[in-house]
Amino acid sequence: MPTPVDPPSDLDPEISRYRLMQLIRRFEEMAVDLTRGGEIQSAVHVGTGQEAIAVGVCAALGPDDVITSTHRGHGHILAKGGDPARMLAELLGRETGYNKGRGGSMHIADIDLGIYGANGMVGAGAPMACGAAFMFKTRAERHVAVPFFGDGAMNQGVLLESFNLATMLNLPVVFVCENNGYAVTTPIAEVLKGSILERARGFGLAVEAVDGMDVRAVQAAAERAVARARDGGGPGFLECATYRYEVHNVSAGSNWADERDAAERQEGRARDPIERLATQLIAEGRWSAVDRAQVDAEVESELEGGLGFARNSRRPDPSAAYDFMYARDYAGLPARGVDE
Amino acid sequence: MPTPVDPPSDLDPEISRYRLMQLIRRFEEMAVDLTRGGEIQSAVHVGTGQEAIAVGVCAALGPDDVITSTHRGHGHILAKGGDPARMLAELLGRETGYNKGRGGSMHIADIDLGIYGANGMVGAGAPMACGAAFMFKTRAERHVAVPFFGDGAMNQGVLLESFNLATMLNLPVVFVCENNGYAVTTPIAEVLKGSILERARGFGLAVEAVDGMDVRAVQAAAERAVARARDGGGPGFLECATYRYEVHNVSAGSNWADERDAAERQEGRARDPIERLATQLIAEGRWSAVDRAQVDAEVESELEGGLGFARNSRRPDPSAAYDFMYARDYAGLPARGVDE
Amino acid sequence: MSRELNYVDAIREALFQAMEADPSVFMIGENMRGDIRPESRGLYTRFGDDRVIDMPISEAAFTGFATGAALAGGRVIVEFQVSSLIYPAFDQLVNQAAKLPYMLGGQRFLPVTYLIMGAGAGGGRAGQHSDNPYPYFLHAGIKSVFPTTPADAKSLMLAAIAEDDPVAVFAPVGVYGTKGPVPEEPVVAPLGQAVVRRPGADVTVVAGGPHALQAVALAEKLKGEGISIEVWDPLSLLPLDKAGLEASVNKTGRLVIFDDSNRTCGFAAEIAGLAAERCFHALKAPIKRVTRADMVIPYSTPIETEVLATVDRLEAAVRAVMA
Amino acid sequence: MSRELNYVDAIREALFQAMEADPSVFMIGENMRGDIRPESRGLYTRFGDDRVIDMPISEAAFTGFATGAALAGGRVIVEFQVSSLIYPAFDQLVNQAAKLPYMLGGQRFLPVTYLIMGAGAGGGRAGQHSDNPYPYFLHAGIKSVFPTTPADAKSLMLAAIAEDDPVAVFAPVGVYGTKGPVPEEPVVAPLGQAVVRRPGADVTVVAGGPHALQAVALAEKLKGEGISIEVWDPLSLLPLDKAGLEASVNKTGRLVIFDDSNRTCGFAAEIAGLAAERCFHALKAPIKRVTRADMVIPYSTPIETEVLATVDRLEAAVRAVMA
Ligand SMILES: Cc1ncc(C[n+]2csc(CCOP(=O)(O)OP(=O)(O)O)c2C)c(N)n1
Ligand SMILES: Cc1ncc(C[n+]2csc(CCOP(=O)(O)OP(=O)(O)O)c2C)c(N)n1
Ligand SMILES: [Mg+2]
Ligand SMILES: [Mg+2]
Repeated sequence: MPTPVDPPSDLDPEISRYRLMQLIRRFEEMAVDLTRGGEIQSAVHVGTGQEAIAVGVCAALGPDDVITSTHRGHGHILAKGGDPARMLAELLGRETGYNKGRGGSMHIADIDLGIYGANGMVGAGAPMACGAAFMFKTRAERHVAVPFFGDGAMNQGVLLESFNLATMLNLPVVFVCENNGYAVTTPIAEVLKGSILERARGFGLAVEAVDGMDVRAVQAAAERAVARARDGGGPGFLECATYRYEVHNVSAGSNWADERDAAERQEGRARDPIERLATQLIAEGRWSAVDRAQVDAEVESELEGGLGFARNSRRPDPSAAYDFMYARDYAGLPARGVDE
Repeated sequence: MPTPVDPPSDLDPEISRYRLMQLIRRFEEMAVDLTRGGEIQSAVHVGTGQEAIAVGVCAALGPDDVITSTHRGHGHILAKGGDPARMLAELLGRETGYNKGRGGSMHIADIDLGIYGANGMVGAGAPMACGAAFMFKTRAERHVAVPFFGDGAMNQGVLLESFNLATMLNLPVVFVCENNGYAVTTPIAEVLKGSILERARGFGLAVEAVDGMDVRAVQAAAERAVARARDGGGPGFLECATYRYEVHNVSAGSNWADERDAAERQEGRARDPIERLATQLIAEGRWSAVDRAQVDAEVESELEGGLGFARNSRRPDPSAAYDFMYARDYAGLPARGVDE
Repeated sequence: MSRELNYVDAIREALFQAMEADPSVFMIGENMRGDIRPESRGLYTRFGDDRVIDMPISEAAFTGFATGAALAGGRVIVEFQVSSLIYPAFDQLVNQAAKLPYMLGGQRFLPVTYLIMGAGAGGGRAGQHSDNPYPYFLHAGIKSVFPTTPADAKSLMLAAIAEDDPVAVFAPVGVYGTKGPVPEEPVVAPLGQAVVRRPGADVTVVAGGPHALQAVALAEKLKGEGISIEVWDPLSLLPLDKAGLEASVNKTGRLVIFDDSNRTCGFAAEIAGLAAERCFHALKAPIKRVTRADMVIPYSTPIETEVLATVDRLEAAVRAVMA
Repeated sequence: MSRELNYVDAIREALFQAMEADPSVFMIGENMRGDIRPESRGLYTRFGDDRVIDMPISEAAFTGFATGAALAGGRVIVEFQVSSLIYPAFDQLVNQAAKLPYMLGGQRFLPVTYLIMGAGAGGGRAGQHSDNPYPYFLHAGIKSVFPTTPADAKSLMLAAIAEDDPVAVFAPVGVYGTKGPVPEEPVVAPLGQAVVRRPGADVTVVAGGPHALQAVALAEKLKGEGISIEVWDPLSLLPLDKAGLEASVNKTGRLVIFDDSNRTCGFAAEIAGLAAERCFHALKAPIKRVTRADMVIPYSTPIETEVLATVDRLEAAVRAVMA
């Protein structure tokens, strides 16, 4: 693995956040290219445009806090400290990937970093976050668990049940809804009447809505909710309004047209969280265009290094295909496809 | 089947409702006795104390409206016009029962009467009510669908999802929550923070709380919600506060102690909906104790007749065990337990 | 038979024809109006809001919704866009819809079709998008079909919709790309009828979907060596053409089942169980199952291939029973 | 071995001992504090709020909760009070917990026990409370045990809790009333080890739970006629003692499987499939499956009995293979 490129520790924390958003953006653009080019074998869901939520929320978290993620998870994982090289290795199906090539884009996880995994099923990670939060609470650890999910997930039973579990047990959980306005092609307003916030409030959650394209606002709201949860003040819910730039998912074969209105798409992009923070920092005199270019260049080289690492890594050996199915195997278990 | 005992049509409708509540009460007391005595082979869940909800709500419904019921369903079924004789036959496992002995207490249904069935799974009937309501809406029929469920069901994903389906499609549905304060032994306050009403409201439902021990109040609230739904004004939600007199379920073998507080139980019984309506009617000079005794006696004889009918009915023949599994059978389907 | 259609287009043609023919038929699923899925493209434009209904991400509720609509007189097609979407709806499938008519004592039956797209593995769809979950349905007694060719896809889709019971149509990803002749008329296939894809004398290979096509190719390959494979494609998994299976195995005396669902308690186990009872005296060799391993499907190609049912292993099994 | 315990009390003793021994063990389920269920009576009083947690009627969420707690270092027992309660949680069981460790590339494993009470039919529990759903779990690769005697119940319960993978313990209602010797010490049974409940020479009957006891009784009955039945009780359904099965069938040359789960793709199919491959040359007669029919379990006694796996049918099958 390439030596992890830790951002210089004396960096202005806001510049670190810029860097992280830029890393996520470029990571996902790279993933799209690798997918369209056929090097990533399967579909990827990218969240370009949504970076401020992952970065703003994770800025409020410590290393022992836990997140669960979604099908659109790269940003969350990078924001929680995931190594892009090992993520790229996973996307390329290599043994050095986070999941040893067994998971792929929708299952990347690093339990040691508190990343309890992306998930292929909408809403499914939330109850796991509650379970982790329960352990923190009973062990009197001051950690918090944060499940990410989309607006579409607000209609999935297991997520709604999890809201109740969290309030019922007064768990240190902060639910983060990334409202990009759509589930695949379905506008949220067509499948959810009333409002997301009212729905969450109805479960007894302390709710707050925030501009998900503004990393400062996200971070501030996340800090409030996380602090409350950490102090035993109960679970919270953040609705972060955002926009996804890409189509729902990208795969090699499909040239799926984006059916969203062109004007809407342009409007979405006009709120770009990365430009916004850069502009703010420069306007505030804390940063310069030259320094920004320098950070951008570092990001490029980190990703190039990561891609090189991934490409040079081995794919898992077929004979190892059965490893990790169980903590403990037995004679005949896992059963092979032919009798032995 | 004994000739159904139609209450005289010139009866004061409120006296009919008294009669119906009394019928439910005595039906369920009979079911308890038959179960404790071993004549009903399996457990029954009875709702003695909760009669006003079924009767008040069904008083707001017409013959083409639909209900779905719960594990504690006898009252709903009788209130929607179910025949006690055929219900008793079902409880005794007879071919003349509503389900031809194939269902038992937790599955009694009469689709022609709009009774889409009791259900052994908490919350599971609600989406079916939504589907029926959708058909009414697309066929421009002015019918309404009413799923009954308990307070404990408010934590079941499929019910929560159904709330959303109903508001999303603006369906003619009125959700009726029978809040008896407990799911088995678990007080609702321990597993649901916030409030039932706020939770339902968060899904965009028009909500109302009502004293579920007062059949007049229930009926009035149900009429409001049903009229609104019927007119396309959207789905509603009624929370009916009630109390269950019996233990959660009654079976021949178990002598399960009621762990609820004795004072609480007495308080619950003091709100008895049947006594209350009788007292009101007599106080209002619309009825006399003599007339009441007369109605009670009729109820007894209807139930005795029903029980006699049930007892004299045949059990299904083993050779008919496989009938009704499919609309259309095929060679080898349903598969028998030995190869043929 | 001159016109050729792609597999998924054949499904779409069946949906159009069924909905044209019977106004009580309607379809629900996620993102139908977005019109991005080839199997349903154009349906919304043609049939509109009352008959093509976008559902929220609430698989349990919308499955139950279909049950209730069917009780109220509708004939419903429910789409699951990925095979694993049946899992959140499992109670409403195996414990409600599959049981309700019987528990009602036959008061009503449920004309509901579950169209389960994306069944099976292929190309790194990984752990949660690669299942071939029909054994769960067969165990629960839900009628199920597994069409192999575009013509099968159309005629079995129409059969499923016409049936007054719940029927699941599993559409295997492995044949999405195939083309074949499909009659323009709405021909309805009978349920419970298998097809001998290729007659043979020495060994019966039971296989459906893409695995049937692979088995036919293997049969061609091995015929030069004097090994004559009969490829028996069930098409209808429940009801199953048990008499047809028996006839084939009694004729060849050897049986290999080639199936890409999990092994334990899978479809291959059922076929083996049937033959071990019914065809015992005709059998000349052990019955062999070549299946997917009981594994989570891995993402990376070399290990993904390793755990799936491969034609190489089928070949080895055929040679073994012929030895 | 002198002390006798009732079956459900043996489960309770295992729960107590496991929780005493390891403070990371905790238990979740519905109505645990109400203390009305014999398998958990007294647990709440003894272990309190942090280790005995009442759950809302949210089977999907609390199953996922257990997964998350296990990832965070807990060892969790999840109770389902009726076997069909697994259905609303099915995605969290077969598509999440069963798959997560592999999808993680082995970063963590999940020490979770699913205690599934009330498995099987009996006495009019009807369509939604009579399932014996272990074949679903076996197909999904979830380790599963099916203890027959009180001693098995205790030692397999302890084994399940000790295992670092999800293990389902199916407690069959049919043996709740039985009593038997149970060691006081926390003896842990090995997974994957069957027991020969009664040795015999002519025919192997595979049966677990109440059906194992019925098979033993039948063996006693038929021994006078010179029919010697070996009753082979798997106890552990996954891992399965395949070598033990093979040895028994190779010895007797005849196999009847007596199992009260649904027939198609059920446990009996798997056993038949194994034996038809591994023991083919030793077999002297067709393999017979005596199972529950693929039916919704009816309420009324005569038809309920008709669709279940009965010892009369077992007897007929044994006589048939001996003929
Ligand atoms: C339970 C479930 N249902 C459906 C799907 C298919 N699916 C994958 S992503 C997606 C849309 C999710 O929308 P949202 O939660 O808003 O997240 P977004 O994609 O917008 O980030 C759907 C329907 C799934 N993976 N899981
Ligand atoms: C999905 C599901 N979970 C659990 C059960 C077991 N169970 C049967 S009734 C019941 C309590 C239901 O409580 P509530 O909804 O308040 O109705 P009540 O019994 O009070 O009428 C439970 C937990 C079940 N039948 N279905
Ligand atoms: Mg979205
Ligand atoms: Mg209640």
